[in-house]
Amino acid sequence: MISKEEKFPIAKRYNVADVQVSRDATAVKPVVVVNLIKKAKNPVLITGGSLLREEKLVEIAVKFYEKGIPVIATGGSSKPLIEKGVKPLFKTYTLHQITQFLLDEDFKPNGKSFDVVLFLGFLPYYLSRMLSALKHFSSITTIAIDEFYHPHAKFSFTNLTKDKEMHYAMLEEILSRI
Amino acid sequence: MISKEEKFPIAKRYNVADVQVSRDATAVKPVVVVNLIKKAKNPVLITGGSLLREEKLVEIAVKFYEKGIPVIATGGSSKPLIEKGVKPLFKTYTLHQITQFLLDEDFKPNGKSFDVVLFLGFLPYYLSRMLSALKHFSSITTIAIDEFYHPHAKFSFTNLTKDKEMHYAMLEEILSRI
Amino acid sequence: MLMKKGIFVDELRNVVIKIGEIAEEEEEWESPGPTPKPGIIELRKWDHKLLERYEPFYAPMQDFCNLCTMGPCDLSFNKKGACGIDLRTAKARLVTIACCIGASAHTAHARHLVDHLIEEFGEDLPINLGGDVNVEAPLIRTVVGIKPKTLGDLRKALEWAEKEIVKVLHSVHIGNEENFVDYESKAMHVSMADHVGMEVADIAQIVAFGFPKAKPDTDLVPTGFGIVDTKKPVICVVGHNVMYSRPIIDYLERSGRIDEFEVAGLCCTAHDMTRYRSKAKIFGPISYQLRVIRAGLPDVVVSDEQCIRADLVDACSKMGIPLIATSDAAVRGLTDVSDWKAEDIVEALVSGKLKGVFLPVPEKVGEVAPKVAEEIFKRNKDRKYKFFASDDELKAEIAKCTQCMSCVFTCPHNLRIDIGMAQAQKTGDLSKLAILEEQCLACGKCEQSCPKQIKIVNVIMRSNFEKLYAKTGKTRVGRGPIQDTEIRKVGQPIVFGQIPGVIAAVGCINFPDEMKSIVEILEEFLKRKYIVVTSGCHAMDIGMIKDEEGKTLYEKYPGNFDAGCIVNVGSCVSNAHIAGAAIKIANIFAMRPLRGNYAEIADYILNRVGAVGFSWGPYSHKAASIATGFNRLGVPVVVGPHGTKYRRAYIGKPWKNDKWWVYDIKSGKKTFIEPAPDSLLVAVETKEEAIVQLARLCIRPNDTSMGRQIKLTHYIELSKKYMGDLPDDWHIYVRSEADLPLKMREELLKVLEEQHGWKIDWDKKKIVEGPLRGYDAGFNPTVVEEVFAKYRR
Amino acid sequence: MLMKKGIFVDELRNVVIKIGEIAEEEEEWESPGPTPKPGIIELRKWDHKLLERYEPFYAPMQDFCNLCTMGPCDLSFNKKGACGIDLRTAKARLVTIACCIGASAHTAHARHLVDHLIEEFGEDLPINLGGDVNVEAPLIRTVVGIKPKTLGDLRKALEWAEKEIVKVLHSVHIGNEENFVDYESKAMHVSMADHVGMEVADIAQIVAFGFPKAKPDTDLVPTGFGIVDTKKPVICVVGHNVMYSRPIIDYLERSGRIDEFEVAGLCCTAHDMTRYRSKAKIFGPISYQLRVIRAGLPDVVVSDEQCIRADLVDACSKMGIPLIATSDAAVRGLTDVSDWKAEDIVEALVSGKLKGVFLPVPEKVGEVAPKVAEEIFKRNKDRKYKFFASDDELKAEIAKCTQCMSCVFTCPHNLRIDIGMAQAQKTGDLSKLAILEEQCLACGKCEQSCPKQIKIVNVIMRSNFEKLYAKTGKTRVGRGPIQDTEIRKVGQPIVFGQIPGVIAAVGCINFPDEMKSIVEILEEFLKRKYIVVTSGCHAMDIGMIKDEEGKTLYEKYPGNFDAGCIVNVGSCVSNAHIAGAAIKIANIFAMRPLRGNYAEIADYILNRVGAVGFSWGPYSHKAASIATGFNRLGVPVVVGPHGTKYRRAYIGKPWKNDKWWVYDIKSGKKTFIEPAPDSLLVAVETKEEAIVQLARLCIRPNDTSMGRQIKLTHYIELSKKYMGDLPDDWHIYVRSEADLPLKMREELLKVLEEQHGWKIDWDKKKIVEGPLRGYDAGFNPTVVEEVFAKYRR
Ligand code: SF4
Ligand code: SF4
Ligand code: SF4
Ligand code: SF4
Ligand code: SF4
Ligand code: SF4
Ligand code: SF4
Ligand code: SF4
Repeated sequence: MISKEEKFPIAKRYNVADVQVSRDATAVKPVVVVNLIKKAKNPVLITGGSLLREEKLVEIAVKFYEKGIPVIATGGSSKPLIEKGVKPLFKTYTLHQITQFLLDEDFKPNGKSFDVVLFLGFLPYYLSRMLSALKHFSSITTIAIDEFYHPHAKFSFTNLTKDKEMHYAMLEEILSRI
Repeated sequence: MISKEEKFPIAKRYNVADVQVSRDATAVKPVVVVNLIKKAKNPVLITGGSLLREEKLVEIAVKFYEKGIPVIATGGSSKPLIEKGVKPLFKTYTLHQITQFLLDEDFKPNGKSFDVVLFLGFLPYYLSRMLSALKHFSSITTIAIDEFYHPHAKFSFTNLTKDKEMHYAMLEEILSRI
Repeated sequence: MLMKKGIFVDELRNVVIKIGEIAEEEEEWESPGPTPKPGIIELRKWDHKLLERYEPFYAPMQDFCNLCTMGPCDLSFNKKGACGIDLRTAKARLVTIACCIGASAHTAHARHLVDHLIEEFGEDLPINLGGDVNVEAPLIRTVVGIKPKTLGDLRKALEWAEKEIVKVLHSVHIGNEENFVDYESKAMHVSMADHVGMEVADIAQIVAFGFPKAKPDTDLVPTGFGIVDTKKPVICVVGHNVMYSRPIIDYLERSGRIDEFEVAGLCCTAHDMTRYRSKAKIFGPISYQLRVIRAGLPDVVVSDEQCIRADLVDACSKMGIPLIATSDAAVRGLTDVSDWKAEDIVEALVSGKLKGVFLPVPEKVGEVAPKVAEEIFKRNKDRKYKFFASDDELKAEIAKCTQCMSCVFTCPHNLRIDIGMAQAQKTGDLSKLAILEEQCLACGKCEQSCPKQIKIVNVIMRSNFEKLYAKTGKTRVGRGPIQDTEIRKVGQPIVFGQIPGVIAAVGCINFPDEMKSIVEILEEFLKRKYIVVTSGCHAMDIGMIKDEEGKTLYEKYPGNFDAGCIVNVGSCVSNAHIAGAAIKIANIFAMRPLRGNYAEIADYILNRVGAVGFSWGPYSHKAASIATGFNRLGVPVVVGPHGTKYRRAYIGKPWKNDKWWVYDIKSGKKTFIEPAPDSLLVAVETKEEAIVQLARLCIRPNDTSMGRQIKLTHYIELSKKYMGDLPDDWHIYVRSEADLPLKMREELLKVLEEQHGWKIDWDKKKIVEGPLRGYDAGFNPTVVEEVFAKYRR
Repeated sequence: MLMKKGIFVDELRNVVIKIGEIAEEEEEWESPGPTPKPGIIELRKWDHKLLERYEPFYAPMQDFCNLCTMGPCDLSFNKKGACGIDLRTAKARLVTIACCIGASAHTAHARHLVDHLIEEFGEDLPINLGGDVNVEAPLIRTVVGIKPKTLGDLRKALEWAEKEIVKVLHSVHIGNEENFVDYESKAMHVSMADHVGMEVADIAQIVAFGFPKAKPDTDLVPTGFGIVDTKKPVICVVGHNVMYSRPIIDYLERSGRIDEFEVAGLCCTAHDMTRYRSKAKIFGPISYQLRVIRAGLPDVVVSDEQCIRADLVDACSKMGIPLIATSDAAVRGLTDVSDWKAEDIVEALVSGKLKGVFLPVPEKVGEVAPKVAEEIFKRNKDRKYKFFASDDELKAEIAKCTQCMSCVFTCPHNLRIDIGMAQAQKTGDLSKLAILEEQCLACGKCEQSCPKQIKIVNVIMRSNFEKLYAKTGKTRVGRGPIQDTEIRKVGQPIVFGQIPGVIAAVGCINFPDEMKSIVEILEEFLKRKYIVVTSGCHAMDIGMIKDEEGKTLYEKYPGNFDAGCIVNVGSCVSNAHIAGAAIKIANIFAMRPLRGNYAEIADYILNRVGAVGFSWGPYSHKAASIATGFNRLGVPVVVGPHGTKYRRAYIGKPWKNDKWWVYDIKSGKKTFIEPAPDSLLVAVETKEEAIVQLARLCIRPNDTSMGRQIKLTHYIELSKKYMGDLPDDWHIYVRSEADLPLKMREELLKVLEEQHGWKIDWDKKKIVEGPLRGYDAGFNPTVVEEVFAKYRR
């Protein structure tokens, strides 16, 4: 009811913890993701089990890999990826384990810590918990690029469940610019 | 990052209950409150303990009363109000009790149920719980016109803690139009 | 095969006795009532009766549930979750969990004590609470149905309580109860167990440690921030279980050095230390933890369990104060040094090799704590640190503030730190910050949220240092139970109403306003000759608030359980004696049998005993179970506004006439009555409201005319004073003109006639028509069918 | 004074025996270990050891805490709340609460059973689990330190468990523990008590009710939605405590009418009914409740406790099905009819005067339920309702959908109901809706959120009706414990590694994918000669998934505890036998003493017994405590993706070499080892991942070369099959060439050389350099100093 133009105080609840607290993900468009990846010192793409059911996601992940972004494959997603020539950094550990590792500053599988992590192809409720852990206990920039908006991420695609094609188009847009 | 103009899906989290659910209050300006009051069949103003410390609120409440809006005085706020000629519908019951009564459709102290309830002068955390009860368990339109934004209300002033004068001005604006 | 342990009767050695279940052959002290050792359902009927009148009210804190992994579930607008539960029932389940936690706290505390004390004193140590206390354990008698004679007997009560807690906790598991009223019944059940747990704990420590036994004129002990002689090493104990720190006193006494040290406590351990020896002192309640530690007052801190800050290790080590944790409930991640030699422990702590240790061996604590304190003291003489090393440091800290208000939106009281800082920045005037100290819980949340990392708590404390340091009063040492003789004296006036009420101010301290408000509220009742009872943190706060003449309530009013007196029963677990006093009125004055006779007793109390609990700033789970336990016993409780965050209240609707009835044993009829009391659990917002609610909730259906008259007098006077006029509902408590306050009779009759349409015979000054019911001296109310049947026979 | 009850030795009558504490004079079956009846701290050292390796991982569900009224507190980014607690510790506290609830569920269940059975059968009823079971109660022996011989003895174990649950619950009270590792230790402690509670419950019901006693070839009973003969009245029992519904069978047998009725169950009561009589049938797990009720299959529903929908009264009454609630844990707001005559209860239910009753009297339930079923059946013949009265009704319901997707965003699986509806609207094709049935939990949340109030569950079920109705398989009746003789046979191959592992698939069923996935996963291991064990809802799901030939796993693989066999132990409480089997390996095969010797046994299991728990869809608190209890015992657990919502996992970092070490008793040295197993609790996302994780977590440091070779073979094969390549970490498990899978040896040696830089002697096909440690047949690992010292002596 209050439009942004008016200089009006924002509706800040009396207690931040009443109803909700903390940061919600910033909903972003592909171009923002592109910038984040470009600025990253050591980005990584983590893929999940949806790749076993959704071939397009495999294709996308392969392209990320081909653009030089290392891939950690979980949930069995390594299988289609390896078939397409990807050599994932890891294929044995679950996202649960990988997240535990990411929380540790000593985790440097390719020589340095990951500062930007992209997530593709996960059961949303499973990914959500991992994003929550990373939000609270690490300074990693997490980017969810699945079809569901992920509030616990630092950046997330908005909700795209109505339009799978839009989701794919957005992923392709990222790939075309990095 | 996404501006409203673009036709872009909204960021809807994969599960409404992850991080937060339910309705947040609509932050409103005085004119909206005016309309709500005007459309109400049986509005009521409930006043709280802050009236014992903040004389301006007493003045405001008196004016509401003078405009024909019945007043339920809680927390001892009846004392200054009565001194100024207000005859509150109730003065003995706490907001806790009044809220319990409001949840009951049989509660018709002036002959009919209250459909719009305004809250003025409460400890924010105390009022918040009552608004929560009314939100979940009644269909009453609750309007918080205190200086804190109240997420559990149906309508609430935005946060005005930085600027008491603005708060008072907004209250006066309502009064000037009803 | 089971054999007896202990003295062995020789001939028995070869007799094989197969003792299966050990049966208690109780001396027939009373014939057993209907519900000894009740399970969940035995008292369900009573609960449902209460809850039909006092309808549960829910104010959810969150709109969703995530108790199991099918969730999270959106329950807003009373939707159902994946398990089928609706919002109301989910909230009732949460309340039940809270009460289970509270009950467990007291019961585990009791278990620790009893097991330990039996080791130290033997299970045969008699339960002797002094000559004036024959009904030694009213709750255990009434609930469990036994009459404990020794420490060993207390174990039976504990076993019952433990079993019931586990049963109730079971019921919160997914897929059990589906009805909120039945969860409330379970919450009441486990809270009744909580009261038994408290009684066990306090009786055990009284008899084993020689605490005062129902003595009204116990010693007065120094209380407050500024009480310690800073020329001596200071040992600070914190928590609830005195068992671990008592040996400190013993050690110091044995070594003849008690006067060379200061032993002062925070929270209930402080109460119990002073009950053990009145040389101990009381720093204050939970909100004084950060105050005392950040000021660097202690030279060693000994923590046990409950209500201790969960950042204690950090807070102490930042001030260079070694920490000794003692209870297995709060090991704090520290190294277990049980097996170490005392010297080695002292060395590790004094050298700083260990910030703290876990030492669950009471005797060793007794030796280690003083030695550590002495060493630390030597190098810590200037510990009157005043929160900042200098005024300049304070100023620099204040200068950092940008008035972003993060702190305000996270503070439990939304204190306007920003304004205080701004004022100090602009003018150097600290007064706005100083005022905050009077309300600040020293919870530290503001600091967590401050982007400038300002030590806000220190700023606030320093700004009010002089007053804070001057907050030194006296607390009357907790006396434990109420004497049977006292009950004999006040029983009738309470039941008939001439003593207008018993106000029991107990529990925690997140008061919505300044600490002194509790004293203002209570003094109103003391002056009006109510009986005031207190315990726990409330009792400490009272002990540090002085009037203009420098006197606390304890110094102004006697410690008897009598009209116009203030009784400090002691620590949290001593609350059992307050419930016990209500029960003893039914037993000693009214001769109602106790044994396994809970519903009758609670019904008696609900209808006759004008006692009201009051907790101005409750926040713990224990406070939740204590209050709910009182509610099941028929005692209403008024809580401060933070109490709404328990999410549930029991609030009746006085305007629904058909809800308010009793069976009158005399007439044999179901009779509609005035709604007295009309709430069992209700939160008030202001102290003014607290006063008026307390007065009105003291009214009981059984009041005699004289009693009702006195109660109405106070209620009306207080309403006029604080609410500006007659109460809305005073007339519904009027049964005849004899109920009317003498001085106001005419005025009130007029109001009845004019505003309420009653018919008045003005010649006789009598009410002809109007009241819901007339007054009948033989009126004998009950809501329990079985009680009705029993006494109608 | 205490006197014995029961047979009275006359001479004793006048001997006053003051029996204070009754001491147990245990037959010296084993010399007592260090921790009989442990309190919270006795095993803390063991926990801290585990938790240092398997670091707790927290994934908060909410960023704030509102456990007390000082809150709500914003704990995001690990901030501290008003009590000083930080986010991690607050989450560990929540986990501890969950485990307390789980432990209470089993323990209260056991308490109900034991107290009731002692009344029925006497406390002297011997614990006899058949000739092949001499180690009758491995958990009770190991934890509590007693060897129970009778029902009465079980009470001692229960008393211990109840006491410890209350103590741990105490510790979650505000102001106790401040360190998350210490909360985890408490969660482990209470979960160990949970396992004891389960063991007590199952032993009690086996011996009292005559359930199968470790019998591998128990009967097969019909399982699934379509199992009942709709020509007979159907009695449906639901819950976990068979004590209340067993009398139904007794009554029907007594009256010779058992064959005229169908008695079928939902959840664990179903298991236990079939263990009582294999005439009973299994409808299915918790997710079948709404399926069965909405289809109108039952003529009466009898509920007891746990995992029952909290909208049961409503769900049943909407279908005209009377409800009999029996357990005090779930009274459901119903009228207590305990005192009513059976006829009156039947009348009230059949007439519809009461939708349901609360009847906690087992014998009466036995009589009432069949009578009600018979009457309801008469008028309810067309109850094969198929969720809608007609296809038109279904169509009309589907037509209402606007594709708003509210349902999708509230569904635990985010099932695309909108798409299924759209397809059906457009083309009449129900197939997309039908597919949802295979995954739908029938939780009903979608319906709560649907603005059009569509009966989504009914739509989904109806769309797949034929397949749903055809889901009829067979479950092998729960056999209870594992025989000592079986253990003797498999002990060595398990410990040496030739049996590659024991996969225990237990718990609840919110599987992330179709129900049949559990069968796919397990068959992979059955074919590979792992031992598969199951219980609870998993065991039921297995019983309704058939292969192309119409056979379930139970029909294809034997029921022995042996390689390539599948053992259904029974209901949830039967899980104790799985932990018990691991313990018995240490005891029977390795002769490790059990009595009060927990840490040694757990250490043995961790290092030697390649058992892994698996719960594909855990969601209850019981699942949390069961898993955590297994973890403390050294057994890793793999959970499905919903398991992340427990918020906490135990995940080691295999790349931190210094974390992975043991003491080798043989060499007397601290030795670095391969990280096996590297997680204690980890959630997987897909069934492919589940399979690979289960295989890898079976590896143990103590494997012989042969054993390691076999385990690696499966691990590598499965990784290639499901992950597309060799595992990332296979090489760290290689100690010498003898560990390498025979068929792949050359290939793998090459990889070791090329990718990992190991030195290979290609002539001898030997590894010269590379492994972390070599293989030593006498290797004898432990991480417990005391165990090391004991066996080094
Ligand atoms: S307990 Fe019920 S409401 Fe809560 S998360 Fe689980 S399914 Fe949802
Ligand atoms: S420490 Fe005081 S000012 Fe800061 S948040 Fe707590 S109560 Fe408010
Ligand atoms: S949060 Fe810090 S900077 Fe902001 S207003 Fe408070 S004290 Fe000042
Ligand atoms: S009164 Fe409350 S804060 Fe004080 S010690 Fe007792 S439980 Fe803790
Ligand atoms: S328990 Fe601690 S963190 Fe939780 S609400 Fe209370 S004060 Fe805040
Ligand atoms: S919520 Fe209802 S209307 Fe909306 S998509 Fe789902 S089924 Fe259709
Ligand atoms: S009933 Fe089935 S479709 Fe509906 S929310 Fe539950 S799991 Fe999803
Ligand atoms: S396995 Fe889980 S859902 Fe099934 S009965 Fe046991 S606790 Fe309930």
